[in-house]
Amino acid sequence: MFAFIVRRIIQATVVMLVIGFIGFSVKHQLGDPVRDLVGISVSIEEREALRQELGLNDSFLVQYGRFLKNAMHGDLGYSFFYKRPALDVIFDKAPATIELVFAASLIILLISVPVGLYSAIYPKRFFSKFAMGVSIVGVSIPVFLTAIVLIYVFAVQLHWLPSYGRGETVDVFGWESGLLTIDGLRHLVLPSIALSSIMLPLFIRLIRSEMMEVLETEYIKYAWAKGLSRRRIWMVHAFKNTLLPVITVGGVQLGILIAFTILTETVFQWQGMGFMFLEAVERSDTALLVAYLVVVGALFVVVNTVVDIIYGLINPTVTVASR
Amino acid sequence: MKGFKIISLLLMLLIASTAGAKTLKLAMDADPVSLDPHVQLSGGMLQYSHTVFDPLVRWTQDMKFEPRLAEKWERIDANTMRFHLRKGVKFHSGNPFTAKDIVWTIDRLKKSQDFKGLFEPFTSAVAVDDFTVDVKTTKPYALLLNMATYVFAMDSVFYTGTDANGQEKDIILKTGASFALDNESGTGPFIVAEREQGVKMVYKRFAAYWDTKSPGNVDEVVLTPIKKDPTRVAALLSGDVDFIMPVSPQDFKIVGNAKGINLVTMSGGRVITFQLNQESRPEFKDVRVRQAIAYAVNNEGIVKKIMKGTATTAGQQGPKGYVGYKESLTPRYDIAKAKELMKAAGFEKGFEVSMMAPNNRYVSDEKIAEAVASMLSKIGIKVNLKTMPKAQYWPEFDNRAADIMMIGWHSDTEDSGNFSEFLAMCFDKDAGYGQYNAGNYCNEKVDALVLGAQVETDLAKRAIMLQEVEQILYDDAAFIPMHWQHLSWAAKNNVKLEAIVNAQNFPYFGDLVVE
Amino acid sequence: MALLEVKNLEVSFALRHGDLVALNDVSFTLDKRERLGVVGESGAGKSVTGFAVINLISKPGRITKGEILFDGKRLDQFSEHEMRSIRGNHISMIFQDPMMTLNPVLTVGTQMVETLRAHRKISKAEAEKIAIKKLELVHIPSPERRLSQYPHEFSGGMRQRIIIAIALLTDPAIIIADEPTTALDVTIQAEIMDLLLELCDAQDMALMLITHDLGVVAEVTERVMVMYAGKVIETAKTIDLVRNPRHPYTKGLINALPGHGECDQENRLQQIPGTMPNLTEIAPGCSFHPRCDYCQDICRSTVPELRQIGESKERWVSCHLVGKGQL
Amino acid sequence: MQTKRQKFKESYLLYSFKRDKVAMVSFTILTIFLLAALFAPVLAPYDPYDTASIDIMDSEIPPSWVADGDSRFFLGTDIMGRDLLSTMLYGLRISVMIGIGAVILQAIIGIGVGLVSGYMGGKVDAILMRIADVQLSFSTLMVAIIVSAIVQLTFGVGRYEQLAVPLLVVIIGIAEWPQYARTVRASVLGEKNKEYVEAARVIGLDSKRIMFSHILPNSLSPVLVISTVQVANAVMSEAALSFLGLGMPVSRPSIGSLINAGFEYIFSGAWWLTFFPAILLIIFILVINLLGDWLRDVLNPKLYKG
Repeated sequence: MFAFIVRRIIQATVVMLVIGFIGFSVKHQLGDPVRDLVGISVSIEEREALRQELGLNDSFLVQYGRFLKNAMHGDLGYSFFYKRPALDVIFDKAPATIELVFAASLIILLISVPVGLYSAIYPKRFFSKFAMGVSIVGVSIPVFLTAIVLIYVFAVQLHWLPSYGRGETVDVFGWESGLLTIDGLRHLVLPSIALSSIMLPLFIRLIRSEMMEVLETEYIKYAWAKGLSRRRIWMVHAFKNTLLPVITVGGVQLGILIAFTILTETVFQWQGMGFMFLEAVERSDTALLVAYLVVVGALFVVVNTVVDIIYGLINPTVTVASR
Repeated sequence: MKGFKIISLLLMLLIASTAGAKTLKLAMDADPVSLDPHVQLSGGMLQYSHTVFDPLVRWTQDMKFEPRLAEKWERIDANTMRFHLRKGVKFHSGNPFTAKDIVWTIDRLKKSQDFKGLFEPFTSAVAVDDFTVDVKTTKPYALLLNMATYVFAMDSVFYTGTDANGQEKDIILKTGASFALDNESGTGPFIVAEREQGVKMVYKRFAAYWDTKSPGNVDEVVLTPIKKDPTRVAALLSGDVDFIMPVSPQDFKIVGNAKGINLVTMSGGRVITFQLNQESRPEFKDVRVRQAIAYAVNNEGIVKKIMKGTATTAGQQGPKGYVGYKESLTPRYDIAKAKELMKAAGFEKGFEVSMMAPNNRYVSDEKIAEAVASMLSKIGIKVNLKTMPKAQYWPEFDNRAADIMMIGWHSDTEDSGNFSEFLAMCFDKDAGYGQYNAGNYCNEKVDALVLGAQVETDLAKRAIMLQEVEQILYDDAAFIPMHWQHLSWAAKNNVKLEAIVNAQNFPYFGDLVVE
Repeated sequence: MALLEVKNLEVSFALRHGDLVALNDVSFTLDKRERLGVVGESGAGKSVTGFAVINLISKPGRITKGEILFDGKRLDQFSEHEMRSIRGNHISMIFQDPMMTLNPVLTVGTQMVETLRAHRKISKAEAEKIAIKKLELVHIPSPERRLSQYPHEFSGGMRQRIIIAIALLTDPAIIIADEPTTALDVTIQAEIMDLLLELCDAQDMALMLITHDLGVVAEVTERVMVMYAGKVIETAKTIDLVRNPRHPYTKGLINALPGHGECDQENRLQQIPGTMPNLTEIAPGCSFHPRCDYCQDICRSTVPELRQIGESKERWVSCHLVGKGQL
Repeated sequence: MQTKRQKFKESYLLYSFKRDKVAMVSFTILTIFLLAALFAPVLAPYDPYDTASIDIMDSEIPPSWVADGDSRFFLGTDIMGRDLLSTMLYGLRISVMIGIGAVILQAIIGIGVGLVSGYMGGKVDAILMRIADVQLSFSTLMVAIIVSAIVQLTFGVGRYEQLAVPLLVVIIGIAEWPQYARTVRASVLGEKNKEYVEAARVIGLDSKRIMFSHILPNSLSPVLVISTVQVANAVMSEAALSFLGLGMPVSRPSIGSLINAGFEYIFSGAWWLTFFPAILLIIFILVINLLGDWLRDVLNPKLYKG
């Protein structure tokens, strides 16, 4: 276990270093942030002075050295736009993204598991065929289109749900949460549905096909021969085995979900990391870009490690340390 | 959900009618970048300044000066203007407002990177007594009152000393944390109650506001930045917000037709132009080629189709109402004439040029550029167009990276001279003239006239000089003017926005009435 | 009355092109404590017969004709719920491959306890006690500790012992063992088979041993039933069948055994030429006729009946030629 | 034996194809789309890249059957006055080019890495597969977004525009190779242990050659199944990038950038600007997915999960 964690940390560090370097090596070419800071009629000399002050005129190596040194102390640079340390900005935005991903994952789980299992157990029934048909159409609709349609129908035409933003949030120990107010939850509905729409069909199909495969196995037949109840066979014997590949794939999909927050947050103006990332691209707020990459990289490594540990817990034939 | 919505709406109405507390939910394309009014000279920051601070004087809808913190003013000599200040005004901090604060504010303006250029003609401000200030300039300065609209009184006591980090409280930092970044004390109608940058800003009515005659009855303004045009419109249509600005042209129809929503537009002062670089493209040195391009561009079509009528076609720099405006200088779309001129210049077969334009700076900037490119191809000029976000565009613009560059300009002084100083005068790095003249157009006569107008205090003479400048630029086809963007706002019908908007796009939220 | 009586059983698989008959008119009985061998090549329908008894035929198969009587009750008419109280309780099954039979993600204890608690109203602790006792019966060392282990922590032989222990949990009347040793290492095959027989005797259980290995059947069973292409072609006391096979196919099987048949001086293994037909392409008449050395016209046209031959009541053969002087 | 099996497989493929109406309809639609994309310059009534033929005064004309429609423009025009049908055909062409190009690139990288990894084994294998894991966990869209954002900022959008198609191919291609690598590696490992390879080695034949001549045909069906799904994914990724403004520029739009351009007009009443490209994109991806599903059912290859 210990060796496993050490290995993971080393891996994470390498990933971070690579990301840091990539991010950084293009940093001084990413447009000129100074122009966004000053009014248009400011003179060239004033701008030059500001560049000097920001250290934008130093050589690449000097800047990279400074970046690495600061990164050691948890300082990933200073956001030009927010006038605050980039990490602080990201940590302020993270709750919004995490809550969105959480809500979307919840929707995915709550729908895909029952639907997937049902259509695996009763593949010939109408509902199963219907679910499969809907899911393949679902896979084929880009998430931004889903989002647009949702806004148009539920916000603009029906006036049922708000169309943008997070609504009212509550500060819980420094975590800006939208889960605790009715307004916040109402704002969460459309974005989380939109975000889940890309993964939901995939998960239904995945759970269905895995479950069908498991139901064909000898040990399930044996379980029937032992006279166990259907519930026990489906929910314990089959489902637990179905979970294994679903968890592995789920870990990867969670990463994809985070990527798709960039799309969803943009359409819904959801004040999370993804939205911030695209704005940072437009503003050439390079410190924020690099910090975002590093944080998301770290997030992926953590998620994968957790997935591996959970996998190890559920699958007795795999010990965590050997992975 | 719907039931809940109705109940909450009823509740809101109930509260509103009994307690009289009125909240305005406002959505703009961006929120203020700082609480320090001197950190950036931009429309957004000036809008913020008018909400939280008060200027000496401000513009009315008909472009007149309205006394605010200055009750009266008089010219003492050619270089001095005396302002008599309002008495009994308090800052948000509770400190009383005096002449000292104006002197302090002007001093700070002269230190600000963004404002120091504008206040360069100002030598000093002197407090004569607690409520009288003399403002002195180096030379006779015609635009002194125009500049007074930028003097938003800051609380000199509040901003003096050092903060918790040992940093001077009055420091102006563009990229770092400063006291003024997160704290404000102005005399304006609203106090910043809450601010989360890029997410939300909450203004609360200042209880001790001096202007008790103002009809304004909004107690709280919640500003949410919504950058994407459709999302902002959706927010208004779905009832999530009460007031949006700006409204993009393509949404005029739906917003205008929407029940219970009021759309207001007004012609603004920002001109959109294309500059033809005579250095990188020798063909542009030929006045006939430049004229041909001016004739080839269908301003009317672009305004009608792309801007959906939300712009006024332009044949010169400053719009109507500016002193240099000359009625006769109108767009001259005539393809046949354009082709003739090209032939006369010996470019019947045309040539190839590059063009650059931003894609997120001006209203429909990318589409305008595409349309112009397509129009030029009709007279044989093949255009290779590149569009990019403004963060990348400005460095390219500085390098004059393409043969044709797009630039929009709004005069900070609300005066015609400002256009020419930045866009049309010969490039002079030291004097700071022609800084945005990517066409490298240079005409000594224009320079002389513009410089002369700076010191000419006889307004009638000055107007003639500036009109002559426009005439020369028109005849020379020094640049290709497109149109002046309209300003647009939309709100629910109970929000009386017509009364508070103006051509400067500084809605005076303090005076806003919500029924 | 026999403990288990199967009469004229027909099992079909519903396919797109129509029904595929997997079992055709299969009848047999199994008495208390009796050991019945079911022999045939793979695909002959022996496994289907085993599963049909507990009505557990994989989809889209189903029983289309016939009766299954257990203790006088018509199992084929039982509801799914009633059937569950038979499976694993009165009739237990042992599957072929112990590596595939146990659920990999559940502990051995869980898989034993759940079986008991599906059929008896007892606490988990009591169930564990019984489980430990049964594990001892199958010679698993330190069974308490083993209960909390997962299948992959056991060797193949050990797993099959556990499966036997699971089969014994509810003291069933019948054990249906479908090739219980085929997947095991040759060295432990005999060991497991001996254990199974010993326990059947000790616990008064009947055994239905399904296998392709006539050798094993010859050694351990009392009666044998030979199947070919979904039909019973010969049934007899084991000793009679081995000494005197009547059906040409059975003859071939016996001859294929080492140390048997006409050519035993040369000790040569005799093979039956050809392969068993796919169920979709069964020839008309006797399904064995394409491979039969004695094939005659009648074999090609008429399906032979299973009829009693000779003096023994238990000797039945399905061949036109047997007892007519030709064979 | 090999050819016989191959023949059987082929006939089975054909047989089940003929029986599956969904597969047939999907295949027909896909063929039509691909042909339309291939012959866009011939089929399109106008050339949307020819700026001289575009008139701003023709902009936002609704489809011809709607009131105010113009019979010259069947599906109406976009905001620049381009014929929407022609622009969509060219857009489809670009989307297809990027989709197929990216998948070819993925397949080349993935198959190469998979072969090397499986054959060399040991450290090389471990490192390559670790890289694949890390990259997979990073999610392909994320990699694509980051890379294209960086590339765009580095090159400047101006230069980016000219390189957009090859760059998008490279970006999306690089992001998705691990799928192939894992599948091919599994095939190699499976084949490596087979007796004939051992035998060949023992009698001194070139075992490598024998092996690879078996491996490639064996990995054919999984690669085919992956490829169909990947084309759909690549087209989707390109659409997503374009929607974020990181894909194809509006002057040479793909289907995705057409939708993005139309999104601004979603409330303007010009519904056709978003509707037709969106429907085209959805149908295109749907038929590929349906075919992929059918192929997967029929070929039933061992796919690497994850």
